[in-house]
Amino acid sequence: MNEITYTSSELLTINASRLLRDGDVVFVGVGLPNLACNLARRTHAPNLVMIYEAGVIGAQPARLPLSIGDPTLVSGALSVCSMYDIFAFYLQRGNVDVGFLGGAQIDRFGNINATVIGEYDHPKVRLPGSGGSMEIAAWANRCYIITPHQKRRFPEKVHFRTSAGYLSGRSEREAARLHGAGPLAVVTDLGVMEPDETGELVLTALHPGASEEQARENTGWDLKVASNLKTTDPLTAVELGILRNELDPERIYLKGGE
Amino acid sequence: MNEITYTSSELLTINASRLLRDGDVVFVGVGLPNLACNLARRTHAPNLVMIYEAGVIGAQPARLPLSIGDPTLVSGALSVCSMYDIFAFYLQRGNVDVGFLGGAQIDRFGNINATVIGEYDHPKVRLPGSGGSMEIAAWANRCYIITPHQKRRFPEKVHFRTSAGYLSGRSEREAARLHGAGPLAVVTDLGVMEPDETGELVLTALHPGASEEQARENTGWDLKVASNLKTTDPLTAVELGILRNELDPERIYLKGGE
Amino acid sequence: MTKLITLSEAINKFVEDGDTVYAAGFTHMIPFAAGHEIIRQEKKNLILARATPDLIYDQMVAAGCAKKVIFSYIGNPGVGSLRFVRAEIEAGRLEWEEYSHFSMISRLQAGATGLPFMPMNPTAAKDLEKANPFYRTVIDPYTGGEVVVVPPLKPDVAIVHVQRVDAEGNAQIWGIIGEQKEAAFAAERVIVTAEEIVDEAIIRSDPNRTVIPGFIVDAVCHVPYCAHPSYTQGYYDRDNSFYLAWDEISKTPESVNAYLDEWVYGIADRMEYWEKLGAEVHERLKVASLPSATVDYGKY
Amino acid sequence: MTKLITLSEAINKFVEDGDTVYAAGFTHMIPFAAGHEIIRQEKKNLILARATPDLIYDQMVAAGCAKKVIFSYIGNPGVGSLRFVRAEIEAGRLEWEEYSHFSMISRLQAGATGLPFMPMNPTAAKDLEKANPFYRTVIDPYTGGEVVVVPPLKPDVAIVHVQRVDAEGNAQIWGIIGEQKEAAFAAERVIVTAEEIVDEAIIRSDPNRTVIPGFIVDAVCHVPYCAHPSYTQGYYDRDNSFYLAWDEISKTPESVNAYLDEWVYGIADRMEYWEKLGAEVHERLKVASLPSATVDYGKY
Repeated sequence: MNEITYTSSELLTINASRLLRDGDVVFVGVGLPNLACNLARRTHAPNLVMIYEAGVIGAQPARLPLSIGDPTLVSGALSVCSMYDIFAFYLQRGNVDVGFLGGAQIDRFGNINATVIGEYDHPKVRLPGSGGSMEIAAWANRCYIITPHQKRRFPEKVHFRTSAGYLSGRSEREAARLHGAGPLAVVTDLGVMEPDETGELVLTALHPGASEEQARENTGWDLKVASNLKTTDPLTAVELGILRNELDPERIYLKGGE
Repeated sequence: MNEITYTSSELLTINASRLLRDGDVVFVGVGLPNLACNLARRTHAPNLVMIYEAGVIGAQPARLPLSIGDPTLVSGALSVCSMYDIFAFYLQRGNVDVGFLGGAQIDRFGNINATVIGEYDHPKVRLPGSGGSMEIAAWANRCYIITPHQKRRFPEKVHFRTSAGYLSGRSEREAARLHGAGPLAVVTDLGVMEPDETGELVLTALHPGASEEQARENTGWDLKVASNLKTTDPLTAVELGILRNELDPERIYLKGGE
Repeated sequence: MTKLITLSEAINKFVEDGDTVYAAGFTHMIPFAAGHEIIRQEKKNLILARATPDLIYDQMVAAGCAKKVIFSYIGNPGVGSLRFVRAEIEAGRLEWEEYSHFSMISRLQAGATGLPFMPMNPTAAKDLEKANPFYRTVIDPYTGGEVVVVPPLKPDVAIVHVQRVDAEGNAQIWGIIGEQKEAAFAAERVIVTAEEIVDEAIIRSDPNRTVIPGFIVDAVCHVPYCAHPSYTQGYYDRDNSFYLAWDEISKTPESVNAYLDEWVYGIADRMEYWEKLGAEVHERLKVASLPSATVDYGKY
Repeated sequence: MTKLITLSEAINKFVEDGDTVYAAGFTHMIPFAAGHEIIRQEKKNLILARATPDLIYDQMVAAGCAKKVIFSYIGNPGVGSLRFVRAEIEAGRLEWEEYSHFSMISRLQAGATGLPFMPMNPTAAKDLEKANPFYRTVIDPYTGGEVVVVPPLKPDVAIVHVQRVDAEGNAQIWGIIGEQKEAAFAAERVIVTAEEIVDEAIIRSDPNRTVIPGFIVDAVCHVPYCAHPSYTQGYYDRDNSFYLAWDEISKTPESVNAYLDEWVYGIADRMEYWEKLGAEVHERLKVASLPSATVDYGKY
C-alpha cells in the first residue's frame, strides 16, 4: 500500500475542515481557514454558510480568494451587508457558529496575541492587531485555532491579550459572560490541543507519525497529555484530491510545510 | 380688481411653504406639509430635498401621496433607507434643516401634546402618540407648527409633553442641549406666532383680514402681540394655481376650511 | 433545505399563545394575510409590537388575540384614529407600552444587534420617559451628561413580507424597507411571506439586495397579495378606499365583527380573499412597470 | 447643482494640513488616486483613520503626510505585514490609536448617527481597552453590569470611491460596502470619486441602491480606475501582483521613494497612471460581465 504524503498545510487544513458541522455558519478568514471551509462544503458539510468580515454571506467563490475582500466572494453570494452589520447583526447577535483564529502567540489558556511583541507603547515587533479577532473569540459560538506547532508560538503567557481564550482559567471566562464558548480546539501540525476543565490546553490527539515528545518540546509550557490520547484519522485521498485539484491547484496556500 | 378667495387650508399651506428656503432638507409629513413642500419646490425652493420618516430621500411624487409611506414617494426617489437610518443618520446626525409639526395641543412655549387628553394612565382621549415628532422637535434645525387657530388647541399648558418646544422657557431648552433650535413659528389660519426671547409664543403677524382680537380669543393664554405686528403677504394666483391645479386637484387636503 | 410551507402551517407552528409578535413593515408590505391567519387560528394573549399598529393590529385586537400592544404611533395612516385599539385603551381593557418612533426602532436595533441597550440623543420631552419605565439613563463617560437609553426588543416571532425570496428564506426587499431587517434579526423565530418564490440564482445575482439571510428564517410562505390593503412596491398599490372604509367599520363592534366574519373567519386563505375582492379592486390596484437599472457584479 | 470638479481641485479645497482623513473602503474601492493626489499636494500632519490602512496609508506615511494613524488592522491584505507603517511605529516616529474592527466601526457608527457613544458586548480581552483611553465603560441600567463603549469618530474629511454617482453626489455602491456610508455621514466634508458619472435618472431608477445622498457630499470627481491596485466590483479586478510587489518595495525607504517618484510625483493624475500601467495590466484586470437581475418599482 502506498503511503499518502502531504504538507503540514494540508494536514492543518483537512483537520480544521473536519471540525465543521453541516449547517454551521462560519466566519471565514483567507488562507487555510478558507480552504478548510470549502473542503468541508464539498465533503461532509454541504450546507455550511460561509460569511466574511467584509460583509459577505453565503459566498460561493469561483476562484481561490486572495484577500478577505476578494471580488470573487461577492459575485454569486447570497447577501452583502456593511461591516458594522456583519459584526453587529451577525456576530454579536449570536448568529455565528464558528470562528477560526490564529496569531503570533497562543498561551496555555488559549489567549491570543496578534498585537505586539514587547511593550505595547514601545513595540519590539509590531503585529497587525486585532482586526475582527477580539470579537470573534468572544462571540462566535465555537472557536478553533489553526497554527503550526512551534515553541515561540506557544508561550506560557502571551505578551498582550488581543483576544480572549479562557483568560487565567475557565471560571474567569465564564464570569465575563461572553456569548461564545471559547477556543474548543487548537489544531497544529503535530496534533490537537483542547481545553480541560480548567481551560488549560492539553494534548488530546496526535496526527499519525507525530509524538508526545515533539508536542511537548514545541510548547512553551509544561504540556499535559490527555489520558485517552487519540490519533487523528489519516488524511484521505478524497480530501487531498479536492484540496489539490479543485481548491488550490497553484498551491498558493498549500505549499507551506513542503 | 378681483378679490382672491381661498380656504383656510390653502392659507396655511401657502404660508408654510414660504418658510422653506432653497436647499433646505425637510422632514415631510403627509397632508398640508407635503403640499407646502411641493409648492415651495415649484416656486422659490427648487432645490428642496424632501425626506420622509418612512426612509425616503429626495422624493418626486408623481401623484398626491395619501400616506407617509405611499409608493409614489419611492418610485423616482433619490434614496431609500431603513427607518433606523432615517432617524439616526439623517435626523439625529443633524442633517435635517426643517421639520413640520402638529398636534392636538400646543402650549404657550410651543410644547406639543399628541399623546393624551386627561391622565396618561387613564386616558380620556387617547391620541396617536409621538410617532417621529419627539425626535423631530428636538433634532431638526428649525421646526414649524401648522395648525388651525382654536382655543382648545392652544392651552396655557399641554396635558402631556409629547415633543419639546421651549419647555418652561427658552433657558430650559438651551440647558437640554438639543441639536435643533425649536419651533421658530406657529402658522395658523389667523396669522403667525413666534417665540420671543423667553420662548413664549407671541403674535407677530396676521393674515390679511384677521384681527388681533380673533387671535387672542382663540388662544388659551394671554397672547402677547409683537410691537411690530406685520401682515402676511397676500396669497398669489400663482401659488393658488399650483396648489389647486397641480398638487391637489381633487381637493383631498385643500377642502379644509371651505 | 427548503422551508416552504403554507401560511396556515407557519402560524400554527411558529406562533404560540402569549408570544410577542412583530408583524413588520412601515406602511409598506404589512403582512395582513398573516394577521388574518392568526385571527382564524384564535391565538390568544399575544403582545403585538409594531411602530405603527395600522389596521392589522386593530383587527387582531378586535378579534381578541391580544392582551397588549407596543407601539410608537397608533393611527389609521393618512386617515385618522385607530378606533378599536384606541377604544380598548380608553376603556382600560388593553395594556400598552409606548415609545417614540426612534426609541421603538432603537429597541429593535438593540435586539437585532445583540446589544444591551441603545443610546439616543436627548429630546427633552420627558413625559413619555417618565411614563414608561423601560426608558432609562446612563452617564456619558466622555461628557458626564445624561444619556437616555432603551433596552433590546426581542420578539418571539417576526413576520416579514417581501417581494421575492428563495426556498431557504434568502429575502430581497425594495421600496420602503422600514424595520423589516431589524425585526427579523431581533426575533427568535422568523416567518417570511412573499409575493414570489424565486430560484436561488436570482437572489445570488444581486446579493446587495438581500435584506434577510435564509439561515435566520424558519418558514417561507408563498402568499401573493399578502399585504392588501397595504401595498407591495412594484406589485400592487395601496387600497386607500379600504383604509377609509375601516374608519367607518371600526366605529362599532358589530360592524367590526361582521367584517371579520365575512373577510377573515369566512374565508380559507389569502387566495380566496383576493378573489373575493373582485375584478374592480384588482384593476384599481394594478401597477404599470418601472424597472430599475441593472448593475454589473462581474465574473471573478 | 453640480459638484463636479477634478480630484486635484477637490483635494486642494477640502483636505487641509492636520485634518483627520478617512479614506474608506474595506479592501474594495480604496481611493488610491485620492491618496496619491494628497501625496502630490504634500499635505502634512494628517491623522489617517481607516479600519485597514492597506497600502495607500503605507504610501502616505512614507511620503511624510501623516503624524498619526488610527486603525484596527495594519497589514498588507492577503500578503502580510504593512512594512512602512510598522517600521515607523516601531521606531517611535508615528503616533497610533488602535481598535478592534468592531470598535473602530462602532466609532464611525456613533459619528455617523450623531450618538454620544456606541455600546458593545464584552470581549474580555482587556489589554487594548487599557492601552487606549478612548475605550470607556458605562453601567448597564438594566442589569447593573459593565458595558464597554467607544466615542464617535468624526473625520474632517471622508473620501469614498463608488461605482456610479450623479453630478450632485447621489452615489450608488454594490459589492462590499464596508464602512463607506458610515464614513461619509460621520465626516464633516465628503469627497466622492467615481468610476462613472451618470444621469440622475439612473440613480432615481433604483433608490434602494443609493448609499450616500448628494446633499452631504462636497465634491464629485470622475476618476476611473481610482481604486487600483485594489478593485471596483464589476469594473476591474484586484491587482494582486502589486500587493505582492509592494511587500518588496516597502522593504527600504529607497525603493519606496523610487516608487513614489515614478508613480506619484512623476505623473499628473490617475489617467496618466492608468496608461502607464500598460496593456498587460489592463488586460489582466479586465472583468467579464455578470449583470444583476432587475427589480420593478412600479409607476405610481
